[in-house]
Amino acid sequence: ASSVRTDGPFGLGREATPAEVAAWDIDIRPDGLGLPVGSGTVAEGEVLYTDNCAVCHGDFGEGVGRWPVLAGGQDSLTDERPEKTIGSFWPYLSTVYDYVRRAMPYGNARSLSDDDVYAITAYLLYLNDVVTDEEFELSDKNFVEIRLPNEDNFIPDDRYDEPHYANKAEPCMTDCKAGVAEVVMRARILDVTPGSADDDGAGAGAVD
Amino acid sequence: ASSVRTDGPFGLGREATPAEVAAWDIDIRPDGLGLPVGSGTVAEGEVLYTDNCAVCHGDFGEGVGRWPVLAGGQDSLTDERPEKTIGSFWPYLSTVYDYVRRAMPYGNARSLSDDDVYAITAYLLYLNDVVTDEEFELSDKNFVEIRLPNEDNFIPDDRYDEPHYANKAEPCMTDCKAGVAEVVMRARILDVTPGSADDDGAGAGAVD
Amino acid sequence: TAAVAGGALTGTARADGDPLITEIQDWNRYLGDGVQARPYGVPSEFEAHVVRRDVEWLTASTESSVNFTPLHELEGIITPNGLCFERHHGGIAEIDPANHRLMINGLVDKQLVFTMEDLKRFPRENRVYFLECAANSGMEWRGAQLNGCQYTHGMIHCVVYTGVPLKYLLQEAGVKTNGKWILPEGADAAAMTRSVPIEKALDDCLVAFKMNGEALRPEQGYPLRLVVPGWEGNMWVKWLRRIEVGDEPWHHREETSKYTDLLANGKSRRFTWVMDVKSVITNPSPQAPVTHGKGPLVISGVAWSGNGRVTRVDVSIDGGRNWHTARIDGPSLPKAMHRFYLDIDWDGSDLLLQSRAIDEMGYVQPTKEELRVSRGENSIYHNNGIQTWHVKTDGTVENVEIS
Amino acid sequence: TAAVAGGALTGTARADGDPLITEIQDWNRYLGDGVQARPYGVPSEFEAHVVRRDVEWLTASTESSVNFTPLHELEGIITPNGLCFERHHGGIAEIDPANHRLMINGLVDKQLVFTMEDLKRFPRENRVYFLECAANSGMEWRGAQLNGCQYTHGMIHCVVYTGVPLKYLLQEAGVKTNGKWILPEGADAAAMTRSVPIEKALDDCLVAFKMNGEALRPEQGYPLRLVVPGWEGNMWVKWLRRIEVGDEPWHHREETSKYTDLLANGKSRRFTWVMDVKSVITNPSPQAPVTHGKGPLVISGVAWSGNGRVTRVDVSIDGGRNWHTARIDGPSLPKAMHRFYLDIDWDGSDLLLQSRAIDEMGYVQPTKEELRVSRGENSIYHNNGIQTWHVKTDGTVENVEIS
Ligand code: HEC
Ligand code: HEC
Ligand SMILES: [Ca+2]
Ligand SMILES: [Ca+2]
Ligand SMILES: [Ca+2]
Ligand SMILES: [Ca+2]
Ligand SMILES: [Ca+2]
Ligand SMILES: [Ca+2]
Ligand SMILES: [Co+2]
Ligand SMILES: [Co+2]
Repeated sequence: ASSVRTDGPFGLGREATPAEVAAWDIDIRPDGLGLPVGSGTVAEGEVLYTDNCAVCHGDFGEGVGRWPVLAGGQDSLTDERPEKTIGSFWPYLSTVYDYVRRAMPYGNARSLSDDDVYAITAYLLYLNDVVTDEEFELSDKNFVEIRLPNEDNFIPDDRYDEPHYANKAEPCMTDCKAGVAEVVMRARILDVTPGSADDDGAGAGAVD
Repeated sequence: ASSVRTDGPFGLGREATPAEVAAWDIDIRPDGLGLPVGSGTVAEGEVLYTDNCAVCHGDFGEGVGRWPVLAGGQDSLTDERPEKTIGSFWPYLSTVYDYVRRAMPYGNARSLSDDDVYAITAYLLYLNDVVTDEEFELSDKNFVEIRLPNEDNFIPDDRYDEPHYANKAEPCMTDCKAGVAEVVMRARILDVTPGSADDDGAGAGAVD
Repeated sequence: TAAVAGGALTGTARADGDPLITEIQDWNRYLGDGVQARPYGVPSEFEAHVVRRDVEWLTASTESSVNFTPLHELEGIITPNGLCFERHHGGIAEIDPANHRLMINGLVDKQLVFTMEDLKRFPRENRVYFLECAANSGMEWRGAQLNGCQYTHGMIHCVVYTGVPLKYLLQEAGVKTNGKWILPEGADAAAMTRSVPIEKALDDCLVAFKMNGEALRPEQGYPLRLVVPGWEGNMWVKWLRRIEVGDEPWHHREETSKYTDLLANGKSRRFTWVMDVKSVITNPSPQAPVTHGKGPLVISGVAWSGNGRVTRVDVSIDGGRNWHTARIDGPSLPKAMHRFYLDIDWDGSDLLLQSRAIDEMGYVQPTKEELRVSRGENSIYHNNGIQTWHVKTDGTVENVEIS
Repeated sequence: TAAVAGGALTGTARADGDPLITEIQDWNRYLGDGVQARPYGVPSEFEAHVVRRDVEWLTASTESSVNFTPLHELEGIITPNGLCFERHHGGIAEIDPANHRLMINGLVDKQLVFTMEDLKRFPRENRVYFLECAANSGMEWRGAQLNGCQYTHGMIHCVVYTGVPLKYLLQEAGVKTNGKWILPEGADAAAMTRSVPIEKALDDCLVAFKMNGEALRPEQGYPLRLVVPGWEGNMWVKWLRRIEVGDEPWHHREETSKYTDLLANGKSRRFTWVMDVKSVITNPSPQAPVTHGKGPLVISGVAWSGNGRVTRVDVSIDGGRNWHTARIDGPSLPKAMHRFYLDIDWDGSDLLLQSRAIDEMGYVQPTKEELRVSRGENSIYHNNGIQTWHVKTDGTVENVEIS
């Protein structure tokens, strides 16, 4: 007879076939897990990049208009306007391969072959001065040997060591600050509502 | 200086003018409170009713199609299909005046004069055999003298005296009824979903 | 790389795999609509069947009519605004809030007029409440009639209201000592009125301007509605324009001709305000059959009581012979919907599903038979009897009554 | 009897009275639309300004962009589905649920594929959670920039989710002992991925198919999204098609190039998942000025914390010199929005409004200055600093920073 269930397992779903797992399991990790067999050179990558990527990201990865910048920005991370690129900021090369393969070219994702992605990744290393030889060939064999310059500058989340969090003090309720509060800065963009007077002024900063 | 509020009064809103209160204060009660000065006869009401009401409610208040029935149904309240009309069911005449004035004729509410409503109310009394004289005139003077037949049959809400509520017993959890449950009745309307096979069959009962 | 219809393969794989997985789908390759394609969003085109529905033969005109919430398509305790059932008596009043006024008159020290802006300056509250039409399930008094919980139980919704406690407005006007009743009135073509005792008005009633965070919907009384927690939906006057304070009730049309409960002996109960403890299984139900065969089956439903919280819901799968206490999931708030679940292993044989709610006052949802014995079959209103669904071996479900 | 525009008379009466009251209005006389005019309802035409809005110069294309929830128009703690902010990386994937699959692969005993129907057979839960983009308020790190809480704080929404606890699905596949991380992946053109530690996956994550009672909206991941309570919105993968179990994190693009917090010293924090305690006053605010002059004024706002419940919100009207504990109204649920109010009597002089939330872990919302001292101005993410609005004597409101 039918009975009331208490807990799993439920015997629901079906086993995935190897072909199915292979079709979707496209992710790559810094240790190389997930890398497909294949290879591509800087020179091959330059052709592919020029055809598929430069229209948005610029011939040298400098970014066209507001499209993302992919190269440059070295030593800018402490500047007032840091430029965070593969060369200046990204910790791992695997992220480049993984992301280009899953999401680029924007609007025609999954259209590149594995070898194409190796070649383009090699070219992005070249644009970022991580490799300098146009004959350099990137492959699943040498991939994990390549290190990006900023890898060591990532640290764990230590927000709760910040003084305002660490002491968990009861906050002040009265006469918390001497003197009357004065306005020292006003909104730069007065009205971003579409159609309003000054919504065309572009502000600073990106969404992420 | 601005201060935190604890409670009212708030000094919000403004006083209503006498003309404003008069414009909206159109409700009538069984004790006659709210009745406007005025009058109308059964004969006057017949003309007005025929012109403004009969198209939906029928020449004799019998209701056209699914539009509401306004007269008849006396002594039907214990029948399988009771007919609840002004004459058979409504407790107070004031409800007729109030409702017709505020909501009828359907689609052109508030179009009748106070005298019109007296006349139509008189005619509805006539259609329901509460008055029998075509010369009868209803007015704010004699209004509260008229009683409807079913007034005494309304009782206070005593739902919680019903046995299933009154004893608040812990309900049975196991073997609550002898024998296996058998289906004794199935939905009369199999599918009311618009467009489905048998949604055109009309069922019994009204929405309220 | 085109999308492949997956119907035939659902749940099973070919030797090489489901093409929906092994082939790259369009939505995985090409960009979809960007932000602002719909500044105010709408449901997916694949949800077009999830709508309010009416029953044409019930009423003479759509302007005084009702449609029903698709309970079998919903989850949790909040009804989306677009799916809250509608009940009008003169159609939907479309009112510019700038042109709306609320008057308080009658037995008060000072008769007042408020604009919408005035009202938004009073302290406000947010509360989750169900609103059930007293006629919900009314067509089932004489026996099983409509095949679907949308139709048998769909004159209910449950949303978060934001509004001003009515007591603040009454305090502002100053209720005289002989003020014992109020008469809220609508601005629509029906100028809806109901008598409400002053105790309720000063207790938990709200004058609400928002539902589920945004402005009331036009069909729910925009810009202002009275909220009368736990009581008949008809009393929650929409397009609220006036509140009169009086010493006696008004006995208006909606509390005499309608919303009175005719008993078998010809007497009628009046002022039957509270919506009693009630529940219904929403899935499976006639519009939501079991399509997956035997094995794990989620039985889901809703329960509510005008008396406060629902403290327990029991579910039976054998037509009330044996009961299992269901899991109440999510917030349990007074006079709000409650969601309950019973997870079962279905062996594929016939089920006779019932649910039975118990509220914090200790009232137990009665059977339909108990109600008929006490009230006869002409009550129209307040049918909170236990509903039975017959789940057949093929998974289809029917509205039945049982021995 | 035609409707009379009420603008000039609002709040005052002529000797004989406001014609909106003394003259019968169309909506009080003629029938409005009947039921089923809109089987799925929409807001009033008078609410057309209540929409999500974007900021065009922010992004190169609308398909990888964001728009913002109009917080200043909303109340309570639930965001209506049509107004939940959107953030896409490859546009909105439009997926027929019949064609959707969820795969679990990697370090599990059995790699599995589920249909939507399979998922709806697991026990399900309903939970209210806020979802905040880690970049919310990100444009304000260097100082006041955008005039409106829709833009400064509108990358947040809070809805009720219905879904299957992720732990049931992982149990079904059987996580191997070295399975320490999961990688949820979307089916959209961005094939979004994030690494989530297994502890969180087995704690309170849901695989959700409904929001606010109805199916997920397409722009929110219909038919399936991951719910990661209290953590960065980017991790709540939409159009969820796959979950891989692994022994190490993946360090994918959205957790390296993006969603890492660059400090003043050039180091970057990674895996900064929790959305910290935060609040903002939604009314008055630059898009919602005070139009009624001095006297009673409702100050309203929202507060939330990824660490659990908000236990207290303080409000200052003098730029943080003195604080008043606000009234938290409505349900207080962990990792959900909270609504707070301070009712004041405004004397018509300048106000410098601030709100400060405290969560159940005892964390106090920091000032912007405290954050800048600790992190510099390049963090982009996790700006939960105290917001200041300057209410001027004419009732207009500006986004400011103060001494
Ligand atoms: C039509 C415009 C367009 C084209 C063509 C294009 N991209 Fe992109 N690219 C984008 C956009 C937009 C983003 C950001 C997407 C997002 O944030 O969701 C992006 C992001 C990237 C990023 C990540 C940048 C960062 O800092 O995180 C890389 C790497 C990249 N693209 C490489 C490529 C490569 C390689 C190609 C060609 C094979 C390519 N793109 C073609 C528009 C384009
Ligand atoms: C176009 C159709 C139509 C016309 C014309 C019309 N009515 Fe009605 N009447 C209705 C409808 C529909 C209702 C029920 C409305 C509701 O339930 O909200 C109703 C209800 C009533 C009721 C209450 C019935 C009950 O049992 O509760 C009375 C009394 C009534 N009408 C009187 C009149 C009078 C008097 C007139 C003319 C002055 C009139 N009606 C004209 C359609 C009409
Ligand atoms: Ca993998
Ligand atoms: Ca090669
Ligand atoms: Ca402009
Ligand atoms: Ca009166
Ligand atoms: Ca006369
Ligand atoms: Ca049909
Ligand atoms: Co009743
Ligand atoms: Co972060």
